[in-house]
Amino acid sequence: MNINSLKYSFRQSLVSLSRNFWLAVVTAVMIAISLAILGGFLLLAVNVGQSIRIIESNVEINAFLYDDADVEAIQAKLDNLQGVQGYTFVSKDQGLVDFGQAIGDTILLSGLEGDNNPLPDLIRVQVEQAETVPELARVIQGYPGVELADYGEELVGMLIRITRWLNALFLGASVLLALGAVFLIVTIIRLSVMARQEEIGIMKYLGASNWFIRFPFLLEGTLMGWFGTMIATVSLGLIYYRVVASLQRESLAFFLQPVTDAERLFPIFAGLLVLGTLMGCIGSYLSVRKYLRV
Amino acid sequence: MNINSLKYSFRQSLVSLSRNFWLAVVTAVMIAISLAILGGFLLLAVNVGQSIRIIESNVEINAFLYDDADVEAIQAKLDNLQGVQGYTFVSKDQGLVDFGQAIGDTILLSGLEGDNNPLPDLIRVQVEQAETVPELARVIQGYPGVELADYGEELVGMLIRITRWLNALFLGASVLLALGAVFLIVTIIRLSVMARQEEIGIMKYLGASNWFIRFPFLLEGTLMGWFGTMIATVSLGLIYYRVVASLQRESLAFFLQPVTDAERLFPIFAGLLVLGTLMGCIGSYLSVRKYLRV
Amino acid sequence: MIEIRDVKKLYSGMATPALAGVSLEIERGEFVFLVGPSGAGKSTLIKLIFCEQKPSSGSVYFWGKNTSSFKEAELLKHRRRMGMVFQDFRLLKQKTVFENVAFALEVVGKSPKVIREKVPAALEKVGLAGKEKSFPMELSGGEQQRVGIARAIVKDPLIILADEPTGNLDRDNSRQLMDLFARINEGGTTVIIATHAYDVVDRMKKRVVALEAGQLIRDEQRGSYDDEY
Amino acid sequence: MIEIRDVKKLYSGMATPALAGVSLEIERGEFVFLVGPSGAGKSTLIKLIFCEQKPSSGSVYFWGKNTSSFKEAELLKHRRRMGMVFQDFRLLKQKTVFENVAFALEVVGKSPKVIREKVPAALEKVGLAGKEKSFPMELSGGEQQRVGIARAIVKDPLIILADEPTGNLDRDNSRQLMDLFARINEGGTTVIIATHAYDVVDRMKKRVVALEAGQLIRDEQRGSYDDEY
Ligand SMILES: Nc1ncnc2c1ncn2[C@@H]1O[C@H](COP(=O)(O)OP(=O)(O)OP(=O)(O)O)[C@@H](O)[C@H]1O
Ligand SMILES: Nc1ncnc2c1ncn2[C@@H]1O[C@H](COP(=O)(O)OP(=O)(O)OP(=O)(O)O)[C@@H](O)[C@H]1O
Ligand SMILES: [Mg+2]
Ligand SMILES: [Mg+2]
Repeated sequence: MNINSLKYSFRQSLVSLSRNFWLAVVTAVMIAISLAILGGFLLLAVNVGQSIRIIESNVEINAFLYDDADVEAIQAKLDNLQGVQGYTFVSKDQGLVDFGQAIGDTILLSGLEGDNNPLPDLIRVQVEQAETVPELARVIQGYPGVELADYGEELVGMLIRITRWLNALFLGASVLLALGAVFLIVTIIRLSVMARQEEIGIMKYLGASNWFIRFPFLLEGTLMGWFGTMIATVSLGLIYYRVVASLQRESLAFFLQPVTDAERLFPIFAGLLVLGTLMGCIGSYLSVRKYLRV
Repeated sequence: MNINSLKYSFRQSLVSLSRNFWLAVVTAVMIAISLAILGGFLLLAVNVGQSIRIIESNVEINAFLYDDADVEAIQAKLDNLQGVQGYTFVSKDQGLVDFGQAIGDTILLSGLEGDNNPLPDLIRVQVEQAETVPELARVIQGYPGVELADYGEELVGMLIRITRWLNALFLGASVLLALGAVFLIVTIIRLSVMARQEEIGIMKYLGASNWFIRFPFLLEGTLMGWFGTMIATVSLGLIYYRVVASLQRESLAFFLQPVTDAERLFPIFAGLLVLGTLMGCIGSYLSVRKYLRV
Repeated sequence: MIEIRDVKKLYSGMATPALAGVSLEIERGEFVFLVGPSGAGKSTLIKLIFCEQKPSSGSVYFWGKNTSSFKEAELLKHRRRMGMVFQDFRLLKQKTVFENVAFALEVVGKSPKVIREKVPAALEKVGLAGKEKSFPMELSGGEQQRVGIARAIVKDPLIILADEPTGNLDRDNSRQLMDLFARINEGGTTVIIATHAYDVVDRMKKRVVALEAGQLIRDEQRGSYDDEY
Repeated sequence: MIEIRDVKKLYSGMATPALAGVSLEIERGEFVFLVGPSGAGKSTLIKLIFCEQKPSSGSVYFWGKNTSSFKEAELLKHRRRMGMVFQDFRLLKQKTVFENVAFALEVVGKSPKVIREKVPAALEKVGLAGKEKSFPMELSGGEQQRVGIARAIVKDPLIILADEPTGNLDRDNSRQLMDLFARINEGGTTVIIATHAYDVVDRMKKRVVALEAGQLIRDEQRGSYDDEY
């Protein structure tokens, strides 16, 4: 393609966009809808993933200590143990206070203070991943001075299963949704190109090369795809921002902390932009190709 | 329209479907995708709603009793209290055992049995809806013999907020998704009718009445819509069945019980079928109308 | 039957009008040739009679009724009475030759039995017997044109409006079809033909209406293509 | 330059062939009329030369090279050398008259400057000056046809292939355009015209190739439309 052809292509795609304005807008809006659905789902998945991780990191191992345990030695060992996120030492006195709050009435426990206190000292160990809890508990149980390293077996087992299951579900649904969105977008573009198949055939008969015919369509498709994804990402971003704001205002629950860090949101929005724009481009390429075989 | 015209319309829509086979299939598949996304989301919403209701019905009010309380009188009152789902009496002895299990070591509590037991008797009251908990607690607190009616204020408040918030979110998203699906379907049909706008114009010039032109398109659109929704509902049903099966096999958590009763699933699937078929019909009607103004 | 009174037609966005004040009367059973150079306004005049276009000013009367005031139902009835041959054929691409011609009858609710009789007869008349199952794209230019003629005559219309019906036909075919139109006209059907086939016009000695640049410049009974014939 | 050797063409699904064994040679600079009744195979022959269709058997040679063996690039080059007037016009509906004619030049990468010179000149030649900004749907039948002719001649082609180029034109316009083709032919361009305009054929006394039912029945230098003329 020489420079004249290139200039022609650029001019042509703009002219064509303006003459098929309605069709172009509808196509862009449909791309936007498809991608907004996909993007909304991905945001949901990321947030559920985060919630699970927060819940996981709240799973604790309770290490009950003998009265004569060397607390500092145990803490030193925990410092070096892989997979441990942190720990808190809870003295038997503190344990009693906590218990009183838990059952809602501290008065009931009066008379158990001091030497009457039946509770042992305790170290609460926070872990990084629920999956490692059973193994870590076994290790901590082996430390001298630890009477019992306990963790709600049932809860942790459940958490692990939920995590695995949700991961599989979200992966499956993401793939299905992405395929659906791609199919929708490519077909929409194909339908809008179909309306102009006659034109493509005539150009071919006038001796236009495939690239000469294709290029304005590619530019057009890319522009529509880009425009559609811009709509999708911007509105998705705005909605997400509002949801996050209301979530934070409500401070619903410690584990319903929405994902707000840019490093994790950026790939989703950037990915949508790239996907939509590429789809516009590739969709046009494939759609036009069908009618180029004259 | 006389009987000949009617026969003609039926024959014509079949002929046209077979001659535009590819277009019809693509349209049906796109309708299927749009509706599957909408339907999948509705199923999700129904299940989340159910999970919340299960969690809610597990919210308890702990009524701590005086040692001299008339337990039977209180139970009789609870029987008549609106919003109460059930209750369990927990004696102080049982309470101690439970507590031992909760902290993971029953040995630690030896010496607290019998008269040394610092715990009071307790009635655990299950409620129907988390929202009614504060009010019910106030009522129960007023019963003679009840020292304290306690219910984790924070947890219940959180639950109520989450419920309200999720309801709003799901309602908003459902409306958005439904609108998006309707727009997608109508536009897809419009694009496929657009490919035949010339034909419609010519028919008009030949003196065909609007209904005569429209009817085959309506039948066609209804068939495509119906076919598309059949694909959507059947595949959604299959996927849901598999997900439910694996959920139940895993018995992930008491509150992750999938909705399986027909009375609640039927409206969703039936609604999708009706929506898709109607959309096919109405979409064709609107699309053709545009080109009938010649 | 048809009365055109001081009709002007200016297409939107155009500088010069396609018709600039034309008055004309056509009686039932007449045979009229519309002649004139390319772009003179022949098709526009036919489209006005067919109610495909509305006049910018002036009126077209059909049996005394102003066509501009036609309601939807009257418009349909009006068009169903007419057998129109379009200059650009306007065949239904999705339908076979048979179905294209049959469509004109289906529109007026004729029974399949009548259709099975009349359609082959009409195709026979225009010399297309054997092409029933072809689609328009599989026909030669002249064959397409003849499908359009068959579609116009099959419903025994009150008026035949033919816009350049022989442009893609060879001499013999043209003459035969013009003779066909003449025979139909003898049966009482009004025939209006816009054409460039000067030899046919000269030979048939029918009424000739000549347009030029939107003006009616000549209207002769038993006229000819040229002025100075 | 063009050699057609025993070419048969049977469209798929058709019982009788559109061309049943035609052999023909056309030299550079010739002016050839293709005549014959509607459906004789004229358009099919032109489509074979233009490589829009492939022969079912036999071959078409262009400067000694079999067109069936053309690769994509050669095919494009072949079509760019030709100025084709299609029987069904094939204008680009989305483009204005100017853009339609300009497209033929843009395809071969001509600069905007050249385009701004040549397009108005070509439109002038076919009598369409002033219609540059109209879209094809806003033109009369004859005007559309002339846009097609302008698009064919604007690129100074090696060969002009015109399929019924005057079917929608009045006598004077037809004669002028045929004279235009003759002038272009005098400049060395090969011209092949399928037509039903027997008077023009008879008047111009060029080579006439007559087809009937897919058979070549006559090939005369300085011939006429009819056999027994
Ligand atoms: N839809 C339209 N919009 C704008 N201008 C139009 C339209 N249709 C026709 N015209 C213009 O009106 C004039 C008359 O057109 P018309 O089709 O009536 O000519 P005609 O006599 O039928 O010519 P031909 O013999 O070439 O078919 C022409 O100059 C044409 O460009
Ligand atoms: N694409 C096609 N598929 C099937 N048959 C075709 C196709 N194109 C043409 N034919 C048939 O081939 C025969 C020759 O057609 P062609 O177009 O060559 O005729 P023609 O001489 O150009 O006629 P006209 O003067 O009417 O344009 C006709 O009988 C036609 O029906
Ligand atoms: Mg005209
Ligand atoms: Mg032809």
